[in-house]
Amino acid sequence: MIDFSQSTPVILSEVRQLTPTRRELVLNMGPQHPSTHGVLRIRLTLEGETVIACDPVIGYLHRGVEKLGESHRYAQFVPWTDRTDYVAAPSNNLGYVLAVEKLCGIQAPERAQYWRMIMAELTRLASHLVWLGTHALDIGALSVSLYTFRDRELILDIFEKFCGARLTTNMMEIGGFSREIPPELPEMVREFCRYFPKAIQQYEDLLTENPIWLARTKGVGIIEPDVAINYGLTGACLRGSGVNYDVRKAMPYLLYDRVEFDVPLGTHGDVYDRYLVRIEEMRQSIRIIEQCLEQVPTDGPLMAYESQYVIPPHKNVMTTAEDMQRHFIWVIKGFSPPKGEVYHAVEHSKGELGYYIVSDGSPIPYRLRIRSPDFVNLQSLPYMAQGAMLADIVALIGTIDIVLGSVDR
Amino acid sequence: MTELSATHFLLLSAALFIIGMVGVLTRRNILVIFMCIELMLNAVNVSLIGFAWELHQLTGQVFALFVIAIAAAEAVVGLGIVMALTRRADTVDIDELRQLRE
Amino acid sequence: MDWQRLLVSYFVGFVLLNVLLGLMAYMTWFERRVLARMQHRVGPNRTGPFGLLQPIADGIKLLAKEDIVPANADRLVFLVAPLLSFALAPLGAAVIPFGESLHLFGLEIPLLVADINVAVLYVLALGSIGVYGIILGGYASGNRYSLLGALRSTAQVISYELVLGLSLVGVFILAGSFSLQDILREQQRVLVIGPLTLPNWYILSQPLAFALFLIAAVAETNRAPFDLPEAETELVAGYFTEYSGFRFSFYFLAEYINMIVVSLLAGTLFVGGIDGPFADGVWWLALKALFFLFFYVWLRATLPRFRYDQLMGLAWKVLLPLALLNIGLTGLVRLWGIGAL
Amino acid sequence: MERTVDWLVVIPLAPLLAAVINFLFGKWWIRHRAHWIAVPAVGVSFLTSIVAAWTVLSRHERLHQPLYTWIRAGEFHVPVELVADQLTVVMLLVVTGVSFLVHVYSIGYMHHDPGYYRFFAWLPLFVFSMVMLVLANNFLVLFVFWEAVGLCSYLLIGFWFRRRSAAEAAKKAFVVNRIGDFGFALGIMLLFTSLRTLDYHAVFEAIPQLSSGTVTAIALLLFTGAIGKSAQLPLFVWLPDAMEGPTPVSALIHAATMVTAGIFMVARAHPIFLASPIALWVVAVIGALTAFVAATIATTQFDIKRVVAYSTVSQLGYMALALGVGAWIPAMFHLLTHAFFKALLFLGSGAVMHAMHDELDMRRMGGLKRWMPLTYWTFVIGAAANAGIVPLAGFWSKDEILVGAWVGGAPLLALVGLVAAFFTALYMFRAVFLTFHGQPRFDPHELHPHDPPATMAVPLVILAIGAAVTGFLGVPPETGWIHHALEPVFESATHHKVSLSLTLGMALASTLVALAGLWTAHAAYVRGTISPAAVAERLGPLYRLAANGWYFDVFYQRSVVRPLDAAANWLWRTVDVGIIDGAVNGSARIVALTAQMWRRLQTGLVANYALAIALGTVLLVGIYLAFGSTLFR
Amino acid sequence: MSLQVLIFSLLACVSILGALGVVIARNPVHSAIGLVLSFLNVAAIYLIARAEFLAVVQVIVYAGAVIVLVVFVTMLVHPDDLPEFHGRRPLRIVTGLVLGVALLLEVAAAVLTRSLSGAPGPWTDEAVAAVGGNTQALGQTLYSDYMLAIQLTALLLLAATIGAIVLARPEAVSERVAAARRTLTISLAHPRGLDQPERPPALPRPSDGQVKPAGSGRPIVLARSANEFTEQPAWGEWRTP
Repeated sequence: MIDFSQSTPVILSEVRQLTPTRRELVLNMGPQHPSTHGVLRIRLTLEGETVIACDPVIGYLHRGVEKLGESHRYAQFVPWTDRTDYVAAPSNNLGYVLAVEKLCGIQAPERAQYWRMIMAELTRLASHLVWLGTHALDIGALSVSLYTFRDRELILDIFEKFCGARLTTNMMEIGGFSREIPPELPEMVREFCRYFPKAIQQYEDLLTENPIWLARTKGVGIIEPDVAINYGLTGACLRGSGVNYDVRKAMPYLLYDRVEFDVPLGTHGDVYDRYLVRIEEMRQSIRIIEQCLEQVPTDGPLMAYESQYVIPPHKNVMTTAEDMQRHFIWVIKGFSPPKGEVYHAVEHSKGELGYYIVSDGSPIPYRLRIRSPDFVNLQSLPYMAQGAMLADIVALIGTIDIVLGSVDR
Repeated sequence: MTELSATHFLLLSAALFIIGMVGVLTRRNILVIFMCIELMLNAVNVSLIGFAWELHQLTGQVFALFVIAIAAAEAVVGLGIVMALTRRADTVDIDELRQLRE
Repeated sequence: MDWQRLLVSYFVGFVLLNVLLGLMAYMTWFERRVLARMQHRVGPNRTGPFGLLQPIADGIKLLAKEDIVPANADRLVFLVAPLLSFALAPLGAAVIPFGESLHLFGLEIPLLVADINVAVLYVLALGSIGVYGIILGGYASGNRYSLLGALRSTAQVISYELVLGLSLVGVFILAGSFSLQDILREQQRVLVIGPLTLPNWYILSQPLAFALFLIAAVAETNRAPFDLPEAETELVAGYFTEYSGFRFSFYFLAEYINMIVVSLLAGTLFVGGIDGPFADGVWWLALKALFFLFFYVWLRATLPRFRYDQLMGLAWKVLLPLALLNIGLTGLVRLWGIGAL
Repeated sequence: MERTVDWLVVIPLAPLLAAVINFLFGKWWIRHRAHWIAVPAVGVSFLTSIVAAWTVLSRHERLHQPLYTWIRAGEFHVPVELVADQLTVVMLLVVTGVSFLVHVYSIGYMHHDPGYYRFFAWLPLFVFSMVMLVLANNFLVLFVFWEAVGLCSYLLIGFWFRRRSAAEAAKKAFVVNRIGDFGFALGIMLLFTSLRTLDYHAVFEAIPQLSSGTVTAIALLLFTGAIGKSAQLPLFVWLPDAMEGPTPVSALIHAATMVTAGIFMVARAHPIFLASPIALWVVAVIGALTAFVAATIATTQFDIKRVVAYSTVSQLGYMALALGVGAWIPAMFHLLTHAFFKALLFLGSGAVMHAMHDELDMRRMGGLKRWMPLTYWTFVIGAAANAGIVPLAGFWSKDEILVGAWVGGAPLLALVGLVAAFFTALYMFRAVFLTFHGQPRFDPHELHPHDPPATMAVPLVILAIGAAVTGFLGVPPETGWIHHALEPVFESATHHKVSLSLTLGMALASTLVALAGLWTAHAAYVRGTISPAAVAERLGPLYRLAANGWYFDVFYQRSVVRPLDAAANWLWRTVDVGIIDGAVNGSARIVALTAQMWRRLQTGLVANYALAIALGTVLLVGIYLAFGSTLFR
Repeated sequence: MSLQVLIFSLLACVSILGALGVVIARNPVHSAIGLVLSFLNVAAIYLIARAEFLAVVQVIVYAGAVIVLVVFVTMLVHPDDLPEFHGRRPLRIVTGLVLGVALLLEVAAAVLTRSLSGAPGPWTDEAVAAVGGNTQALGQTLYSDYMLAIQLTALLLLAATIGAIVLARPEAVSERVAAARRTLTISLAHPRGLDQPERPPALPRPSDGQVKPAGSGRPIVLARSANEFTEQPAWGEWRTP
């Protein structure tokens, strides 16, 4: 039933008058609530301390990204992608770019692919650090967030060194990287990979064996594997319940099949398991980055210039007429990929981020759909919230690790 | 009226007791009636202490202690009943709780 | 003659109050600095050297803030409630002996405001009255959520008050009196076990009681793992949400004064207050209290927050039985004459 | 002289056990095998009776067996003892003998009856009660088993209790018996109040002490019991209705045994009757009248069993007549012979009924001789014996009675007896001719009458032989075997010398009367020379009188039953409902009214109660201050 | 007028005012505050009567626990419409007052003209001080003459707590939650376990190589490739909660 008395008409679970004497307490959490990772509003129906019904209300950060996608040329949309999940921007870019390349049939050169993998794994670390910090802060451990944000700064420095921006990186381009890799970057990343395991150990010391942390997370928000699958959860939420699905392993893209890494699976599907899974994922990402650093060819093309959909190399534009003309058309009209539709999924830090693009041959995509993992994972919140305590809601929001940008798009 | 004697205590006790009684008789909110009963019990304590003071005996104080203990027990159970009652009848007005009559 | 003694004790009381307020102010500074150090950051250092003027700055800011009284609030009760908890907090320090009596210009000034024979019970009584500050504050602010927040925190304070009281019974049994003066005198006796000569501090003979007292004290003052009501991240509103400006700070300052008083009390009751290895004196008490205050901040930095039902469960299912067990044991020990302890 | 034995108890015990076993285990286990228990039991009882008879008659001694003391209240002592003297033994033989035969007969007759086990429970029970009645040595024990026998007759008459008429008949029999027993009980009580003891021997010796008025009263009261039980004149109405019960029951109870109990009781208590000539006279008159009335009714009946029933009443009348005139031994002799041929007649009619599929109305029978030769011959012998045709038993015993009457000072009654004898012969042979002779008045194809099976036929034959032979027990009229046997019992009675010529004369007269009866019956129903209808027409009111049982039933109905009914109704409606219920409900209503008033005081508001308490305290304190304390003084 | 009587009458007046406040206040919370005020003053009066232990106990038990409970219940029972009407029962109010005044006069009369009838007891001030204070004296008497009474009161309190718990226990929330679980909420996804297949059968323990003990006895399973644990999730019976 739709409750029109509220300022914004909200579809409600039927609010029941329990017994004549006991009215349910309906609590509005958000949208500006400090622990709701952006602008998520939750309408909680409480029975004393226990949550009876939990209705997340989203849409406060909806900017109509997909609609915009249908009115921008393919290359112009890239900056939008890193504003959906503003905590892990490069992965978003990567997802979109790979989808377009698949549409156009382009293959980025090997060196670019390696660097894309490194950047993707670094964004996973950055995103997990944000997750760990806020998650611990919500449950009350103040200091952990300080440590995690300190370490995240290092990653952001790398990003800044690589593409000039810390948060909205916009680093991936269709066909590879147009700019050269800064020479001191590999050393910075290698140095980071040496430091980071010690930092992870610091977090584990603070939380993993902490009795209060265990009390607040163990047995809270249990999702059975079949329920997780039915909810369509992906990423750490799914793997927390023991279901083995990682896009990098299931549908390997870039060069993930050349690197050796494990996919951690939880055994109980509660908040604590997802915490352990994500911590283990961070360690695995470090392993991936180190292997990539070893395997990446130190020199070689970064951009698939040979393809007609790719922007011509900068130095040729000024010198050769043909490139300059192609560059002009590419910039003004944009390239028009072949007719058809494509769906490409990427293992984003929150889960499976998928781009579905329908092209009608024109430079502007006919339809652009972003399958954002946060939006899907959020759906499991009401299920987990059933019978949970009020204080658990905060832990549950933390454990599904949502960023409202990618939820609302 | 110069030296502090049990009479002062007894007068105070009487005053408090009467106020409590009037409260119980006139008020309609169960909880206020409940408080007035506590007031009456307290008045009794005052008189006990008064006598203990005047007769230099501790028995008054000992009894006062027991009265407090029992008043606490009574309060706990009384409030339990009030909770159970209002959960069913959804009213605090003593006059509406007349089911026992039928 | 008693007029004069009354005046002296009044004077000592006045001095003690001011010292307490000063300590309270700098407690805020102390906490923020220590917390920052623990969180890998610096903490307030802009206002004066090492940020020492920060508390004063905060005070002025709060004074300047607009003091809003919500529409459907119960005006009188709304205004009085924070005053109540702020006023009751320092009274606890009145019974704590700060040292032997001074002989200044012919007057014998006891460094103790009032040595009443039911001292510790008096402190407990203050604690139980302090609850009204919270519950009336929650009720008076009119909105239902702060009322529920008030109910939850009162329930927590009452349960831990019980544990606090019972944990101290062990000490009373050994000391044989409620008055802090006697308890202090008992602790100053030197304990000789074989080769060791230990101070007869109750922390040694009553370790369990000490642990219970500490946990209960932390919970009683709504600090660290037990600071559920203030957890603004969780609840939509604690009991003080509608308060703003200086009235809001009353609650916080009351909390800090409570923390200081409890630390002093812990110091006196368990670690021999002013009694120290070389020369007894108030500085020993200050040192011990400082350690407890540091312990408070340390807890706040590391431990996440208890959930409400775990918090209550801990009080009633774990601490209370332990306290009763401790009372039983100490009783038996005292009964069978190993009174030497 | 007296001899104490311990086997005498077997006679009553065997049938009792049979009854109990059949009753308790009949429904589920024994069911259709009940006769295997009942018949042997009665057989044992019969054999023991024979032994007892042999010992008593041969050694002329009384057998005596004390069982236990029933009542011992102060000097009133009622021991339950079994005493067998000559009279008892004769009765025992009759009872157990006929019972045994009826039991055997019942095997066949009751073969498909669902209540088979129940029948074979009640029948032995009846035998037990009858035997105990006969063996009793105390008026109270006699009375108890007198009632037991009444009960058994009620149970057996109403055996098919689902049929309304059977239930009504049983109830009627029991009520009428009770009326008789009422008198009987009064008699015993009067006896007790006057003599303080109820033991036969003691009573008989103490009779001379009583005033003649008391004795007469006792005798008459005792006789009323006999009237009720032996269906004498005013209280005979129940016997014809008792035909509703199964035929073997009628045969055993309503022919041979129970109805004779009254006669036996009078015979047993003869010293009392001898002490009051008036009582004897009354007995005689009633006996004669009953004989005559019953005979006339019998001639107008069309139901074969009712004919035999009325004939029983008539024969009982004869016995009473004999007792009345002091012919004690002939009365017993007639009882003995009657038992045989009356049982035979009943069983015969039972066989006929069985064959005709329960058809009783003689107008729908006829010509059964062709199909049922055995039954026919046995029935004829029975009829002849009853009518008093010469060689058969009936002639000897009835003749002696008439002689006794003549000699005993009541020649008129003898004449009445003769007339009754004529009617007896008439209705007996009317029954014979209607059922067995003439053309069958039913559809032979539909019904196939045939002789009854062996179990029913054998008893018929034995009884037939009995009917024929028992007469010779008393052949030299005054000095027969039976007379010597019973002599010691009645030696206190006066004996009239009987001249030979009187005996022969009476014998000739009775035979002539019997033959006349036979001839008229033959004329009316075989030769058709006299048309019964015409006779009925001409006799008119007389015929209708006889047909309706001299309107006794109607009289009772109108004079006793209806007024009682009305009285009961009145009592129920006005007294019970009006007064008693009225009082009870009335008081309840008063209480309700007052309660309604007080209820308004109970408002349910807690506050009101608090105010009441407060008021109470104020008053109490005030009173204390005013009176208790020194304040105002 | 000695100092004591002065202070006593001051405190008495305040407590009487408090008591009046309880009766007159429209809002039960205000009457509760009045009651606290009255009790605190009575506690002070006990101090004057040198019954320190009683005073503190009065504050802790009465003011600190009982009235807090009453306020608690007022909040829980009827938080919305607390201010209470004064009732339409003028008759009842008048009779109440009249009876009150009458009883007051009677008692006052009795009190004023009373004659002392009790024998002065042993516990003079010096005796109390000798023992070490009111608490110690009280302790001695309590645990000597009134031992039985103490145990009975203990039993009574136990019974009262159990009774209160049973009375005030709200309906079991668990069923309500289970019922709520069955109702559909906004999430259009899984219809809340209605047709949820029961838990898949137990998984055989994965080879130890893959199990990595992660935290507080809780293992993490490391899947090397995508086709491990496909039919069965790593959700095995051997998991320890």
